[in-house]
Amino acid sequence: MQPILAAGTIADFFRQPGTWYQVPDLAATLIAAVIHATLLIHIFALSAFIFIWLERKVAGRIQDRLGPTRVGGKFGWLQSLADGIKLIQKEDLCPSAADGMLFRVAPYIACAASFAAYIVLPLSDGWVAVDSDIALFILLGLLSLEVVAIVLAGYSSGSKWSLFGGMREAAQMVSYEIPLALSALIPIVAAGTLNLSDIARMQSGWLVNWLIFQNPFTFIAFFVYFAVATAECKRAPFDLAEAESELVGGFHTEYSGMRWSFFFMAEYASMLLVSIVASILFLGGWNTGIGPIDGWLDGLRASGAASPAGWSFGSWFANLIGCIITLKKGALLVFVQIWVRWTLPRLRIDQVMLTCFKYLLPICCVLFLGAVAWPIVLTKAIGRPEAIDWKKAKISKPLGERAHEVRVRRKAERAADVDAKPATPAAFRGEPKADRGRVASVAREEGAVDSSRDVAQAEVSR
Amino acid sequence: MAGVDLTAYLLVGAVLFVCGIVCMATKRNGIGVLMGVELVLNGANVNFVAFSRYTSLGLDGQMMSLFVIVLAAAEAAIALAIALNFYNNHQTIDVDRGSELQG
Amino acid sequence: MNGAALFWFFAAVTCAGAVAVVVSQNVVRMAVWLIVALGGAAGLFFQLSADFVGATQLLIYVGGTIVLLIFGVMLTASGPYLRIKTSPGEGFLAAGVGLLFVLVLMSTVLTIDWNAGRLKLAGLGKVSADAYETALHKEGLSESDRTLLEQAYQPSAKADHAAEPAPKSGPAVAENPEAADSHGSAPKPGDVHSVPAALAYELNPGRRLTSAEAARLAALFGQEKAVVASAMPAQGDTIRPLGLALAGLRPDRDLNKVHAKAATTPGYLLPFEIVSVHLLVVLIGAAYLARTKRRRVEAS
Amino acid sequence: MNFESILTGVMNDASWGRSLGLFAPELILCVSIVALLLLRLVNADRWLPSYLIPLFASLTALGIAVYSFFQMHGAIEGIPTPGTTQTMFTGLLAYDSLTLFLRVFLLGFLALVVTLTMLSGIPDAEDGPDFYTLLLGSTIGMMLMSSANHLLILFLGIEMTSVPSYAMVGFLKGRRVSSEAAFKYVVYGAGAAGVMLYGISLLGGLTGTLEMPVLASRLSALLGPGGMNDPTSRTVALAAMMVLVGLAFKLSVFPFHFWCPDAFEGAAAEVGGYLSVASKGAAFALLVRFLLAFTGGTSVDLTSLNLALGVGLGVVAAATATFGNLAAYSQTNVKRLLAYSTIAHAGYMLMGVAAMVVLLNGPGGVDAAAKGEAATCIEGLLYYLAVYLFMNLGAFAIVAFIRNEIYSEEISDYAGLGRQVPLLGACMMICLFSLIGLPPFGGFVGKFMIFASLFQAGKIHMAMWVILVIGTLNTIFSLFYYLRVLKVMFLESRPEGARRARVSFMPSGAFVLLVTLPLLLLGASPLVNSMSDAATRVASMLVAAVR
Repeated sequence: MQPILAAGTIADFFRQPGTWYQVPDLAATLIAAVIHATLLIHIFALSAFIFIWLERKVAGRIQDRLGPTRVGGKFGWLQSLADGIKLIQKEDLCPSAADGMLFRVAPYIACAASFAAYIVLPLSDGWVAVDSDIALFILLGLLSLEVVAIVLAGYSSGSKWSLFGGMREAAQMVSYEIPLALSALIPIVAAGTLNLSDIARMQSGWLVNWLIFQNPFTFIAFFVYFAVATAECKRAPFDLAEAESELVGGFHTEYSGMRWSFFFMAEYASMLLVSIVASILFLGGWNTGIGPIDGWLDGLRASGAASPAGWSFGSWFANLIGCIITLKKGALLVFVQIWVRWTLPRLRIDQVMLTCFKYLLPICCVLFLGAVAWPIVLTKAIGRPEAIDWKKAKISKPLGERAHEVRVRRKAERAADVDAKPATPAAFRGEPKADRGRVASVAREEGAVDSSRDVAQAEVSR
Repeated sequence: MAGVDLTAYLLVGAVLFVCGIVCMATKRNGIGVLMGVELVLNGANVNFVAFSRYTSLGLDGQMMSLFVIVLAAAEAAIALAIALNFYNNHQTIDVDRGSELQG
Repeated sequence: MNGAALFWFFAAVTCAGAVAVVVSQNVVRMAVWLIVALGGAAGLFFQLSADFVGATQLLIYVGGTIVLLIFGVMLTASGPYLRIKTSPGEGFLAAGVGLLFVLVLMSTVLTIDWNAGRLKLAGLGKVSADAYETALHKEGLSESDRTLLEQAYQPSAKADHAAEPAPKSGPAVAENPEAADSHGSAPKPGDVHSVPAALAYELNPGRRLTSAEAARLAALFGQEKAVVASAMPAQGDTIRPLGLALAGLRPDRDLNKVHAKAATTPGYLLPFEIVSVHLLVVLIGAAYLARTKRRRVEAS
Repeated sequence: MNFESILTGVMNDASWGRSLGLFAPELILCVSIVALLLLRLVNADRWLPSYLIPLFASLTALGIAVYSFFQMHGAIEGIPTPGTTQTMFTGLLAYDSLTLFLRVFLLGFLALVVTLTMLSGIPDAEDGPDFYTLLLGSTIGMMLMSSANHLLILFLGIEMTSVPSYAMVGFLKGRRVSSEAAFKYVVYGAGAAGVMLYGISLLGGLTGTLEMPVLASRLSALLGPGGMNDPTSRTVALAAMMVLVGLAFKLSVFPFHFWCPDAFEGAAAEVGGYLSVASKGAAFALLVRFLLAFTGGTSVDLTSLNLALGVGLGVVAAATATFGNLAAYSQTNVKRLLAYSTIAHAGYMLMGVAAMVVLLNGPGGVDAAAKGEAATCIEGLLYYLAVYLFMNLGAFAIVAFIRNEIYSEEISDYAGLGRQVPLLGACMMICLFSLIGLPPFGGFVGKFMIFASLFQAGKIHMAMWVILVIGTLNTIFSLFYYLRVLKVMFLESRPEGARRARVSFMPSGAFVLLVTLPLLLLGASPLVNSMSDAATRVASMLVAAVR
């Protein structure tokens, strides 16, 4: 399936020769980039909008209060909007002791870092800005840039509270990156790819296909990942950087107005980000976990891919549902993070580091070794790499088989992509899109398709 | 990629290299000098990756740059530890300020 | 076109960051500009379809090493904002040194005709008259190809290389694995010397070749593969090739050749493993230097 | 051919017989590093002296290295054949006689240094594991350097050697001079490594390969007849120069020597002794390998470039020796004096390398005669290295033992020590005489070999004769400052109230004697012949591989 929202496709649309909306190459790329950024910014900003409200509401309920009730109806729906308007109105202060330029630029770096990570995040099958083979790696890399902003904010504020917060944050985030990457690696060991879309595709089918249920190690890894991700987003109980009871507000003590709120948007956005990643890595991504429904949705998507235009309303609808499911799963995990925040007390900084290096890191290493050894040991012992024979139980297929299907499909897509590259995509020339049809048919065959040449041969022999 | 060829990338690498050398030569702050080193290493890395794309160096170039990134991180770790040690003993990080060893 | 625009954007960011690092007087700002420069370099890596290297640069360099440097700055800053004052004299000196280096690099690296170099490595730096004529009079040769051939090559002016011992030049060409394995209409090692020196053709140093022209020339002589040896996937996706290269399999070269010459295709498993030992040693060393000296119990 | 068979082929290459087994000494060191770390996990460092593991590891590895050295040289009698050069790990490392020679050299030296630190007690019981981890890590890097067959290993080896040694220089972290020395060392060292890497990138890009054995042939194919008007030639020269800058830094050669006195004065004498010998040896092996990789191409342009390179190296060597000796004259600190003497000796050894390059790139091409003469140069270099190991380590060991007694390293404080501790005084005298290059000691033989090869090289390029003269003058000049130390030690009397030095024979005196005796043996005994024989074999095998 061609990524329908991928920048390449929109850019190609505007590049078609002989149409009234044809624009130069560069402009087409820019337009596509703007469209994508706009779409993503909505997720980015709206999530913050909703989660801030949710946070207040949940906090209220946990503390036996009502939380916001007035603005925008019964549940205070628009409380975040009111907050936002208030923050915009506030004076933009910059302390005289601060390093002005760095002080001003730090919130933007924080925002940009966590926003940039959304580039490679698939929300549904093909709904991804950049469908990279190393999506998870890039995502972790971009996420790690946020720490720079925090450190700069802490340093440039010219206040000791901020400096303390910044230093703590740097130590904490850099340390927690290691178990974060390791625990994310455990489902990767099972799946054999870093491509997030492929990982999610592999989990289509019944609930048992989700990677969290793949083996005991991925099951534990999910909880480790969740804990580490919470720390990486500097959320309670790991929110040492802002610890308001000891550091006043940590790195953002001196900030006010919109700049202050940028830090929060970045925080909530990365909360959602790590939650969606968790849902893709462990919880099936955009798949429902109910075999027939997933099969039906996959069929709809495939039919769209097979159609001449490369997409159909059916496939779009299936993807919309997928997108909603992904976001729901992410939101659920964010809710748990909020819940944890208002339940658990904050750790001390030494306890935070102790947790990381003495517990989480060894646990991750053991899990990693276990995840590698598990299929090998099982194959030696019972002759198949999985504990339960899903095929015999007629529920599902083993992961290896699913991974192979996904790989075959991806290869066929690539081959079609290479074939279609020199000319303008057929979809916009109004010709029957042979490539796409072929892709679907080849993918259905699950044959050993090895290169573009083989795809072509398969086509000829038919 | 019309108009952009190997030379353009090498130019960027050269700029990074020259800036790094000048940085190393002029900064007296030890950590500033280390930043110059990072620039030089990156100049070489840009070269490597560009060569890996445009010449028969192939993947060797990318491999090399990966190792360089890792080695640079190791070097920075030791350098920082030594700089902290120096600061603890001298209360400064100025390379020229250390004047007990001369002759 | 897009590639070019993005390249110039990233190149400008990188260079501006690098220059700002040099000019900056405040250490923390230097670090920020360094982040800009290295981030721009990561963008260039993505442009070069080395996505894994780019992501590594972001994760380890920008997110790790620089944070470490900033950390160091913060721990060692004596004043609130450490400023390094450079005297004008030093500034001029630095500018002079920089200019000198730029001039050196301008006269060497940046003036090389890299595409001609690739042709030379493929054994096409000097072709026999036979091969040249065959290529020139090939059927269906387009006008542009003919002009290219005529402009890129000139009759060899130097006669003295005939005096060179003949068997020596042979291995030099045959050494090149890409050139040695293609038995097309390529110049056989002996060809160069079997004809009188004046009848060989060599690359015209006055004519700089573009990548496309070099590839075209190689194709005309039947050695396309040698020049376009680096078959990097255009869209990145270098993780599998890199993983294979770790073991010594080189998908960017011809797979069938790998096995026969296993000893000459470097795999990177050893450096990968040995670097881990190095990192262990370095971490122990850094931890030793950074912690305060433990006092013995007896001493207190 | 399918994927699986290719994979099997690649995996076979890393198998025990082809690579891992040959790599056993390095593996032993790696394992001992991990063991040092794990023992701390179970608190074994409380009761187990930390030097035991490195000592055991280095002796075991030394045993293996010596065995394989004799195995390789026992197998071939007379003139070695070029085919005997082998590579490990898909061609990344060379497994030839030079690798084995340097292994024996480095591991033997490591064992001696570990013994020295055990006796002088410079890392105390608390810091022992840290110190030995750094020492072993650095040695692994040196062994990689000495067997590098690929530009990545060249860079990796240098980094693996330098980075732990930065930390070792700063190991006495409470001392101001120590931290200052380490800081300067790391800043300059990192810069040199960066410049070298840029040079490597240019070389790799030009030739399309990072494998050193094919560099020469690729460059021959690449270089035109334009000489320095051709930008490619200029770039090759620039790249080679940048790589040589990195190596020159490790060798503390003249314009890049400035870190050396500071680092040696700030570091403990044991660390100074280690760095001065081991890193020199490995760096010279690497330098020889790198320069040999450049030699043997067919292009006239490359040959003239190499010739210029050789003469340039000779000039730098002469400048280094002169500078080292001149600067040593005014020193008051023994370690600093020895540091400048180290610089001067690097100059002498570099003269041998320069002579080799000149001889291999003469007008006659690389024929058998040129190879024979070049082999003599390498032989001289190796002999010199072997002698240098003992004389320098001896001197530094004596400095360390005396420091433990009188708490000083100033020359003036050494007054009368020669009579107070006659054993150390006598050994110091032998070491210093050998460093000067006086006849009955090993230093003379090594220096003589190098000067002889310089004389041969002079027949190809006159400049080498000038360098020979400068070298001889330097030897005479160095007499003065070495003798000054001896004069203070023996002719002046110990001042009233000065700390009395008591060095017992066991074990310190015995160790010093153990290190000093080989100087006599290598200077005037049948051992000279067998040593020179071994060096000849190594050298001729190495040179025979040049095409």
